[in-house]
Amino acid sequence: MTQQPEWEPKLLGFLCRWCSYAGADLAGTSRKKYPANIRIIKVPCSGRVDSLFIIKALRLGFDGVLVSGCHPGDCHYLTGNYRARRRIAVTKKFLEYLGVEPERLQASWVSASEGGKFAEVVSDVTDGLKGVGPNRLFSESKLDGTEAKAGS
Amino acid sequence: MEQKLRQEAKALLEHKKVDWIIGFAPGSLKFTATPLITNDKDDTERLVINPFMVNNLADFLTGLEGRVGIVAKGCDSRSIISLIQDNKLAREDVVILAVPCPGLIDLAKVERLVGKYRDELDDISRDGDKVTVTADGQKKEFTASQVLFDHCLACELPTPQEYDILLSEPRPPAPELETSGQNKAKLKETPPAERWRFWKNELSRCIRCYACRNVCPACFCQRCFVEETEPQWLMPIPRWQDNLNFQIIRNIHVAGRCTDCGECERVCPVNIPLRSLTREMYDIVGELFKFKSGMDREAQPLMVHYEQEEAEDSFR
Amino acid sequence: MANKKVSKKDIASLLEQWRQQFAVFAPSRESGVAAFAEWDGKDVSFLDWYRNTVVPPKASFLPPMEEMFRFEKGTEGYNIKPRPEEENKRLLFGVRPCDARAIAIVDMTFKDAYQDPYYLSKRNNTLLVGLSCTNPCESCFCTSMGTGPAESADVDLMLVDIGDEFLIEEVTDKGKELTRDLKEATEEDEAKAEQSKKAAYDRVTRKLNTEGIKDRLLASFDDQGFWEKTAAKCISCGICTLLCPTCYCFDISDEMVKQEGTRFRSWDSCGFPNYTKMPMENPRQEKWRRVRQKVCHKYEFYPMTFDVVACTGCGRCVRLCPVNWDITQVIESVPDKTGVNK
Amino acid sequence: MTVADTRFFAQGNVYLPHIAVIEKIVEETPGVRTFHFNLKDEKLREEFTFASGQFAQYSVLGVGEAPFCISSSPTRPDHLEFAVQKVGKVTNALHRLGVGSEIGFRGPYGNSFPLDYLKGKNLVFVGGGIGLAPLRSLIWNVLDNRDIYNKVDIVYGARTPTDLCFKYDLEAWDKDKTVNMVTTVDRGDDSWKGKVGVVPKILEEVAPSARESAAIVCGPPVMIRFTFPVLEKLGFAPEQMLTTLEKRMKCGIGKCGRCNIGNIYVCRDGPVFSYAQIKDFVSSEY
Repeated sequence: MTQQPEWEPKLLGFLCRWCSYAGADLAGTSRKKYPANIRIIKVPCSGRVDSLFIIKALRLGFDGVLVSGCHPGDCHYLTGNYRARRRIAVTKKFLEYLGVEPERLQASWVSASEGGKFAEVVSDVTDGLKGVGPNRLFSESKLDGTEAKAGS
Repeated sequence: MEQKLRQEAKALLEHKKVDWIIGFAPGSLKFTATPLITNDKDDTERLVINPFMVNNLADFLTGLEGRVGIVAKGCDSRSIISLIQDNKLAREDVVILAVPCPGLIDLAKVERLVGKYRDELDDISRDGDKVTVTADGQKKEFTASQVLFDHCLACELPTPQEYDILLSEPRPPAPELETSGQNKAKLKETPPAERWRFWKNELSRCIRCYACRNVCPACFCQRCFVEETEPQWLMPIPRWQDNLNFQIIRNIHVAGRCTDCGECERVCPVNIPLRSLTREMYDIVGELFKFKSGMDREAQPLMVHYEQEEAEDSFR
Repeated sequence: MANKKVSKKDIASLLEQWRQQFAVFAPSRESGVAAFAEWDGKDVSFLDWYRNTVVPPKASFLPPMEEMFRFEKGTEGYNIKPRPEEENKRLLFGVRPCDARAIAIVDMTFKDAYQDPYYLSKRNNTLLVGLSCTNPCESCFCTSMGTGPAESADVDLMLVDIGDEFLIEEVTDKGKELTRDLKEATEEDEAKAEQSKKAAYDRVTRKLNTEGIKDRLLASFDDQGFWEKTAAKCISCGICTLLCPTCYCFDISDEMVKQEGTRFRSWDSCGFPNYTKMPMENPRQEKWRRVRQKVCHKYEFYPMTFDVVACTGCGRCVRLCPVNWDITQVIESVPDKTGVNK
Repeated sequence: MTVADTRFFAQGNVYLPHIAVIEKIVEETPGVRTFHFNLKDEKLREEFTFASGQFAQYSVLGVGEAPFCISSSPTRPDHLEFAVQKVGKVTNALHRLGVGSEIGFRGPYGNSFPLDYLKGKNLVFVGGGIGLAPLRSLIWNVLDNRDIYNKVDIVYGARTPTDLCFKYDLEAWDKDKTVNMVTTVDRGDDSWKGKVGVVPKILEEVAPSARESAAIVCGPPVMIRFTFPVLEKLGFAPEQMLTTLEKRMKCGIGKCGRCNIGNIYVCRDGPVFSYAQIKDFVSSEY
């Protein structure tokens, strides 16, 4: 591991309350182990996650963002996850073009009964982030605490 | 073509078919044209068609009430269609005076090729694919693909599909995607960290004049997220982090609405290659969802519609 | 003030000599954008391609963004830490006469009544070395605004191009110290300088008659029709104000991260709708009011306050405007309702 | 054109705020609070003086800065007050503060009510909603030197009874024999026994005489616009009518350019103007 042992990636999870949030609960109640790096924000639907939230999260210093919603077809609001899919796909591709490591923005379908899958997704994403290292994208300002030398 | 335009425009105003006419009048500097927005029929005498009608006039549509007659090139007409699909405009409120566009000359390219500033040039004339630039009495010749705007080289719709009056013979599209996409292709070959540093460096020059947003017909929000104070997404200061985030979100917001008219890159006073961002988003949207903004009158706006199976690989 | 001279070949060594005492800034070009940057010690190619910068030299005194002060929230309350004063002396080489006059105009505001510490600390620490224009732009109209391509009133030194040498006019005492060990200019150099000034003066083709403009604007201030027509094609971006050398409006904003924060000052523009936005109302929401404010501030209000038109004809707003909104056409088209010039 | 008041600069920098501590918060209406505060620095607290009508820039450090009039009277220097309506970013932040919180404070800025012009005159105060805040500073100033002035009429109104600000002052002025206190609301409710009607209409009923008088009007711009004609009908000359104008402000000292009405800067040439001055402003954008 290239990073010092004590660095732990900070992951922000937007979980849709009908499926993924319930899945996370299930993972908890059924004692599934998953890394504690994730901080969870409950959203009514994965479609509620605006790309602005993702960029602001990266700007504030999160190392990665996970957006998780119901499987296509299960959405409580019928089309929310379809919209999320288009928006996340466009955002992911655009960020990769700009030079942001792909591991920083992940998305997944986790239904209310897939506690195991949720635990697996969180650990995969966390390992991905460990491989990529801390988020130095906006590092010159104190916003994420790392006051690198102002190079610009 | 100019004479026909002036008669049509004057008639539209006289018969009260439209309340406003938007077109181009001669610019006050060499090799320029300036937008003309008027409801006075005598002004239509100043309407002009010249190779420097670079503005995308669709941007003015959202600011006017009543019916509007608008001079539209291919990319402008696509913006009009996109605005109609976004319910910002009713088709019957717009009279489109279509101008088949031969592709416009990028004065910055001419300056680099000739080594002189644009106001030191005597004349720029074009005959089909041959462009002659005269400066200090000498004539220099260039091919169109050397001096046209990048976005004109990539133009897929020189003649508006949707129009009310066609002002001259339609022109078939002849896109030269490869030459027009050079900068972006070069950028995509560099490693990610270097690309990010490239944008960090470019956006350090930005002074947040918002010309790129205000000139864009796809940017029609009443209240832009950048001016939001509660919550304050971005600081109003021209720091590269906030400038870059502004461009990232602006491009995501205009995904599926941007018709690659290239105005944002042209107007940037500090020459930030913004089209390398907007064209990339245009291509992403084309690749992922086969969506070309403003080309298909019946299409649903990109982010409103969805297909059962698409973009599978972006979700685990 | 006896004039000195220096040959173009020796400019680099002259700049190097100044670099011992000052941080020397000279025109440089990056991605085709002319701007003042710290001189790299050798490149003097700007003597050939340089016409004027995109961002005016006002940015050295009123930067696009600067920190006013930092603060932190300790256990016993806030503690404000003002920014340390800038002591390093600076020298701006290549300031055009129109920008120098503009700096003098903006100085008036920042010195009037309350002294602005941020602007003045930088301004009083900086020497201006002017460079006369030999190749004015088509959009320049400085000769109509009481200045000219070689006007040396507002700089410390003015270099006038006389073939392969520069005649140096020492305008201020500080300027005099800079040229102590340079050769004296001869009569013949003086004649060449006059001739070169005359030639440059005639090359400014764009003219503007500003006679009685203050009264014309006063009389037609409420002519909404005229202002709506004038503002029709404006897209309310910030180019003509942020990049105008006589514009000085700024915004103040705070940022706080955990327990540490900063108050910033950054450029602002009366062209933006939010400039005067108040929670209950916005007196200048409509575009025509904002365009009227921009024109009237420079050609009517500033003259009413400081008795000088706040425009030096640098032409930036004319050549950089996305929709070719031309101030000279607008000023000429202001209706004459005063009945004075009939 | 006021001359720069440089007495209270922090380290010679006009933009640096002093720290002040909030000592008491009074909930006037659900949307309006009055903050009683004092400067933290002892010496400065003693030296600090201002005149009724002047304003100051208050900061919630990390959020922003906003201008509010100093609402307490200079004749009662034990603490300072300012009133805030919850409408935007800084005002929301202010409303989240509690007693003991620290705010930034710099000032005083702007001109003030011309006390010597008002000497010996009958005073008519016309206030609307939170517009009573600047008036209140002058009213207490006048009442603390009661003998210098003649009759005092106060006509104050708000949209509904719950929107009435500074109710405790209204009662005090009502009990004061030398003051004719008239309170009104645009729309009464069952518990309201007083007058109902918009301020300009009620002012017409009160009909104060214009002889040897001066009127001071503060409130929402629409109220000011409808009050001036009423006063003119009652015989008040434009110079006899004073008001304070409100504009978006950032610097407060005539530099940042946004608070202008024509060539006048409200922060430096105002905020107190006579109607005579306003009438010959170049612009009517106030």
